[in-house]
Amino acid sequence: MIGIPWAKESKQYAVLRSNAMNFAGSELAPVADELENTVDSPTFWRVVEKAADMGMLAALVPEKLGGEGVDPYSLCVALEECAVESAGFAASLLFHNAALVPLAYTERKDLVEEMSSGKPLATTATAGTVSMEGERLSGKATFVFNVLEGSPVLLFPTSSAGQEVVYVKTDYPGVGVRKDPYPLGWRVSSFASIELSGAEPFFALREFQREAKAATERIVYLGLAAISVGIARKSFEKAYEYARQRYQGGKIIIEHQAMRMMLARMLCGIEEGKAAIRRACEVDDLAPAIIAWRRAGSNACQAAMDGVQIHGGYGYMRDYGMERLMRDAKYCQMYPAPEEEGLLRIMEMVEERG
Amino acid sequence: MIGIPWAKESKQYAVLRSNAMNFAGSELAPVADELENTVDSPTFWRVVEKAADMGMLAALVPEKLGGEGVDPYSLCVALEECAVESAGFAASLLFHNAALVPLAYTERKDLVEEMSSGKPLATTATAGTVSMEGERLSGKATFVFNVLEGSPVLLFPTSSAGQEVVYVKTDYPGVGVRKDPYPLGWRVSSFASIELSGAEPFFALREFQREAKAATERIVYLGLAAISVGIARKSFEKAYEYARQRYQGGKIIIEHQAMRMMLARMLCGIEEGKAAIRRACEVDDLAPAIIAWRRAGSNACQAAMDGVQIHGGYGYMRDYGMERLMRDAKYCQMYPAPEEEGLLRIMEMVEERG
Amino acid sequence: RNYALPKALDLDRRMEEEPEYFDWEIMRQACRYRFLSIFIPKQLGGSATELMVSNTSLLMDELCSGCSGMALAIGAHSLGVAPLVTSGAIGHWDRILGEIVEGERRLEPVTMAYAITEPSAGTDVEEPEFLEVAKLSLEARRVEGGYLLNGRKCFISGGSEAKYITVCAALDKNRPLETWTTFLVERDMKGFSSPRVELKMGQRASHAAELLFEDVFVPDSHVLGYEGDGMANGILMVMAASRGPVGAIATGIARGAFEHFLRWAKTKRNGKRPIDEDRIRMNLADMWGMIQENRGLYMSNALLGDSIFGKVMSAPVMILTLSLPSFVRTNKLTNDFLNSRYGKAMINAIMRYYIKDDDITQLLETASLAKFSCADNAMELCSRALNLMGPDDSEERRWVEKCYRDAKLTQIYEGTNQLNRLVVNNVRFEETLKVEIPRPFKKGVVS
Amino acid sequence: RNYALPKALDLDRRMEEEPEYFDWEIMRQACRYRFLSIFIPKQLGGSATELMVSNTSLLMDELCSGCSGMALAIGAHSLGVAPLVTSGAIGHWDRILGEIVEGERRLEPVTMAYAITEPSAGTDVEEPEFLEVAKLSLEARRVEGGYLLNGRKCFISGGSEAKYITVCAALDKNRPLETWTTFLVERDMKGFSSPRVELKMGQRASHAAELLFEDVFVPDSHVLGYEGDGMANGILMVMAASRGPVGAIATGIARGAFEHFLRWAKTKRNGKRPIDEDRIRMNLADMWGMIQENRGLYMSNALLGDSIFGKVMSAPVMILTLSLPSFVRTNKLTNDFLNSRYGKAMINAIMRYYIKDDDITQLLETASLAKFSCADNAMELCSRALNLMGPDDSEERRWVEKCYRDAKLTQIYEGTNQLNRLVVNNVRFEETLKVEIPRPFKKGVVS
Repeated sequence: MIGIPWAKESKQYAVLRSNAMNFAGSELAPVADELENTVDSPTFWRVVEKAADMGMLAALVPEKLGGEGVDPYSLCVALEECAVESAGFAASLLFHNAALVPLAYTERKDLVEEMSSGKPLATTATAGTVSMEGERLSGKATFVFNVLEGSPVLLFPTSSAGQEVVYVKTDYPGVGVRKDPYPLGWRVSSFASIELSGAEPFFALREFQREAKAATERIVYLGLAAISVGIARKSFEKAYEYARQRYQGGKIIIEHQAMRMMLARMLCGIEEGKAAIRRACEVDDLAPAIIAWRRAGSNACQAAMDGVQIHGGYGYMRDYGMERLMRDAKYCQMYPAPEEEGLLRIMEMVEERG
Repeated sequence: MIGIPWAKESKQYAVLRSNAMNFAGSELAPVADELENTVDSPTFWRVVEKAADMGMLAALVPEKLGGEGVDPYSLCVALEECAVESAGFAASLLFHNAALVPLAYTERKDLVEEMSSGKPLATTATAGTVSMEGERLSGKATFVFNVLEGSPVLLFPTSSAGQEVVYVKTDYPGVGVRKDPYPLGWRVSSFASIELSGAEPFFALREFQREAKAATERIVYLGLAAISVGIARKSFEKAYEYARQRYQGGKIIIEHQAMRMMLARMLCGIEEGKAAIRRACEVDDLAPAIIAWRRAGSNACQAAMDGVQIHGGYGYMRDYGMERLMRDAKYCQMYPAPEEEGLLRIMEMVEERG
Repeated sequence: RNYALPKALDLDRRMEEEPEYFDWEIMRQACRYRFLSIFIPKQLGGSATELMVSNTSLLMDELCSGCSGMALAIGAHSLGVAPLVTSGAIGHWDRILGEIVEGERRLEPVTMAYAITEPSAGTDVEEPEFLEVAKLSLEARRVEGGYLLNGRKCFISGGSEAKYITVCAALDKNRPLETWTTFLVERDMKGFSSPRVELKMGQRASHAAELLFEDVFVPDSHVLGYEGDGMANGILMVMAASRGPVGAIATGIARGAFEHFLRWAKTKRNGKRPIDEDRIRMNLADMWGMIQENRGLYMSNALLGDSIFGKVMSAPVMILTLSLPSFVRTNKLTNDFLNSRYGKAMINAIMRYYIKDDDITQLLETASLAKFSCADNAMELCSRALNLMGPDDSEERRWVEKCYRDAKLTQIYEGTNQLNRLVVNNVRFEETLKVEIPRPFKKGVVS
Repeated sequence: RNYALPKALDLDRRMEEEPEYFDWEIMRQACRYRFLSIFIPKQLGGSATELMVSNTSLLMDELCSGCSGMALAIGAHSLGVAPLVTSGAIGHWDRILGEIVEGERRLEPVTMAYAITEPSAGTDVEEPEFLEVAKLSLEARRVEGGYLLNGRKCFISGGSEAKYITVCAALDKNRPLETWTTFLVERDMKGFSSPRVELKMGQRASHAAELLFEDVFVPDSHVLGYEGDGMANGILMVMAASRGPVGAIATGIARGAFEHFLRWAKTKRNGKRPIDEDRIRMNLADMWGMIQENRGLYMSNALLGDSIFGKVMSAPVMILTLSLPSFVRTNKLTNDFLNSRYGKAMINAIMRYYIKDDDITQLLETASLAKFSCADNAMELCSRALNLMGPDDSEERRWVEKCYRDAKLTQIYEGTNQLNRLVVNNVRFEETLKVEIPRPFKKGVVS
């Protein structure tokens, strides 16, 4: 791995990182382009199976419910490594794992087993507006990924009782799926919006709804931050490599200061993202997770954009793999909420605490 | 302390932080304005004495040489807390402590004792160009703080042998001091440039010069990052307080979204700085320290500038204490080297490591 | 500018030691160049031309590239003159504008200032919606034959030196927007004082003064425009003309910083010039781009302004009125007429004929846009220049440090940048803000 | 634009499935509006006016606010026409430009393209210093009566559709700068092909094509300008005229994104409109400011451009030459003369008389500045709009996503933004770069 020395990670994380890196390098890297251009392909499911073997489909679920019971930082490590090769695949994994978070507040081993069995993956729908009245859901969830026939979808509707945490399946009556095959980023995953008109959930959390939602959101923010770091790393690696072999102006372009400055800023951005994630994982609170997401997402966008710039015309063409990073990075920044709404939430949290 | 929950600090650091916070609140806060407007005053020396009592004048020096032997993160904690009340004073402490770093590579308990005795403080001169030929120094050191009669100055001249690490005193023959009473920031400290024409050092390191220089630089970068965080915190605190009592447009201004966005960005900036410092302290390398300095310094400048903006006209007037933060913050960003040179160094380090 | 450059740094430092010092020599120099009458019509001996706004903008740009503090001293005076001119208070022109022109001729500067900001109302007094709910300090109570002013204004540029001050005040603090009125206050009026000046971070050559009003009696004739039109026709009209020049001030500061930076970049140190490095070259190009952006913004605003104001100043009836011998206008009868409701109605009718509310509203939009964009670019440019110079021991760095301090004020005064953004939005995208020149015979709001 | 808006998103998607598809209907529409002859003098039936550069800029701005891909298809054609016009190769004008005009009239579009970039030389072929050390692919070897071209060009906008292509090539790869020459290549020349098009991230309606030259014979008459003046008089001259319009492209993309964003901001969702929030208002004002900055930059460049090129086009001798009946110029004798060194010398002399090197160099500076500044602003605007919309399921968001992809290309083509910054620096601050119109009878560099 090119770059500055990483801060030491404890052995547990170092092992995990090395495993995830191997998985990404051997399973994801060779098929990343193929995944990008076809959705729901046999290749995709073959990789998912391998991920399942590594415990990536129930990573955060407590062991007593049949999961791996790892901490959020471990998930971040795995997602970062996957995102280096395919941010879209990493996003798929993230939304799947996030969808299982509320189950930790239950005893439903059966649900865990069902949802983490592989095909279809579960997913988390946090954007949009959904409400629930008498066990009936209505409204619209936007930016939902992993949407296939019968995918379990975690939703956070509001009801007269307040916050709800429920699951539906995409093939239930009253669930309308509108797919969009051309999202800007994360093409690997199946992108859709979901219209709900009277659908009934197959499971609804009866207690700890607020906590479950906050925990899920925290994982989504942390995971996206980790994916952002992965994208930034890949952008740096590709740009660094290209800059050391491309000649312009009579020297390899890494010797042009404009290139050096961009590359150095990318490195700083990677480190900043990593530092913010590490810190956010240390405290069980949503605010630092939003802060890490914001910084890492912004840095990833910049890194990918600069990566394209360093590649010049080649960067702009699909066949050279750089432009995908720029598109994927943007979704890390746009999802799960506009940046400014994240900032407003942080202020609200601060004010609540006095 | 207003803000989002801090990531837990181990007990050792928490105690230190609380002590430093008390020191800053009771000793520095009441005299911060006075310090700003007079240099080398009795008040200044009274506060230095208290700092000495707390071990802040030989913080990093190994215990066997008579110092406190704390780690860099501890120094950062202390500097951050001091900087909340007076960034200039914190800078004085930093340059003094950094000046003692190379002594760890010696057995010179006597030098430690002499230099950490209080008046005058020692200082570190990293900017400018100084060379040494046959024990004679020539050149110019710029942006030197803590410069009074007889201050010991740490210099890093180049010689035919390579990197040197030497100390002179400001009242030595061949040492010309040009004071500037009106620097943009850090007014507390005595700002000067030093011209060297044949001056002889009173001590020169004979081995580990490279290591000593790198260690000193790392402390300077880390310390400045910590001071930046302190400035950002103070900016946030002042702005938050003001925004909750100032009415415009029929409501307290914190209810105007433009203010909320600025305040939230300040909070993010503080957290980013803290995260980057924490991470940089974990690995004994210059690159992460530069990265932390760059991020924290930039965030501090933005925070102070936004703090002034939130205060409106009041922010621009000296009597309301906000404009000082903006001026002090800028020196955290401009010193010890231009940002872009920092970036170029990072790239060099990456390339050296392949 | 030639005068300003060599002195600016020294004066900046001196102000730290003696915040109350004012360098009248600056104003005398300004007299020499006729900078004090740049808003005063030619016919009254002033130096205003049909390109008044453009000239002011270019002057500010140029002066600020030398020293924005000194430029502000000059600009704040013109800002004080502006309400007197835009309100069409011809009854006062001969006396006051004449005195300014005469003082300019004799190098004995007579200056004005414009007092808007109050201690607890900054943004509030710059925008109608906000003014409606403002908490004010100053109030003008109606009395026989005039008004009694009580309260404070603060941060008034040039307020400690001005002989005449155009002051905005509410007739009723509980109905600020409705009763907002512009008064002409003279320094020697009883009860008026300027007890305090601030030490500012930058632009120090001009004072920010506190003004104290203790039962200051202002006669009816000294109301500029109508009672209650102090916002829609007063402040907004002036701001439409003056925010563009603030953009020019910011541009001038940026250009000054840039020129020092460029000199630095071309100076050899240790055998090489910074400009020999590509990264410095790229930054130079970026900074130059910012300056060009700024110029485009404030100049297109200025040309629009001149096309609007030019129409009035070149209107036959205006030229005729101003071409009358001065004694006709200053004759008591005529003067009383001009200061009466009928006189005001006449001027008003002329203004309404030549200046369309929509035009002046569009001017306000472009001016506000130029103001915040130029200010932000200036701040960014100065900041970046300092980051590139780093811990360098050069006079250029000290200059840019001063520019950095100076530039910050342009984001704050004449309405914070946040307010100016709102103005642009409200005019252009929501059409909820409009400058209105009142109809003739607009009724008083209190009596 | 009316045509483009409803189709743009669909076409963008279709290109993903079929990268080789080209929608000729776009070009037929362009014919209807006479967009294909915007660089072609009136006398030849074209639609160029004395405000040629301004018109092109405004057209690009307007079209790009609809779809920059379609606009590029049209713009790339004009870029191909430009070297033919600026080199003053009158001998070819009647035939080729006439064919374009005729095609336009009949709605059977005939297009051109300009081929500069090579696989291992992008930035290198846009700047003299860089070209000097470039590693080239294409070489034009001197043979009896002409040249043999061998090698590749890549990323050529419109290169897969153009009937005529202006191609830059070195006569000697080891002396690229000295021997850099502009050739007129025709699609049906033997050995020429365009084997491949790329799937681009954006601006997809126009192809980026690879061009392959295998022993393509180009006769002497098809050298535009002189041997060896392909940089100083060729690319730099064209870039001086075309980079401003690239700024306009970026501005149009930004404006398109802005308009979609504004519509989004004014649309109610869950009972409230985003624009009701102050933060959205502030962002709107900021974005509007960026667009105004951009317009100022590209328009001031365009007006400068028109004042320069206008001089030539309105020169009496030029008007006279072009006013001759077409058969006089196409008569073989005249035509041979015009394509000979004497004919070229005559045109050259005229150009040198009317266009000063300093003017065109200044044009290059302002064009390069407009290019990078507008492109950066556009990218920033699109990025910010997306951040504000977030995970919103609206057609507007899809539009802005497209603009985001489209805008990135404006930072890359016509010289990367980095190169354009260097150009500004080199022209303005170091005076090391200059456009030069060669002296008449400039010698060939090989023969």
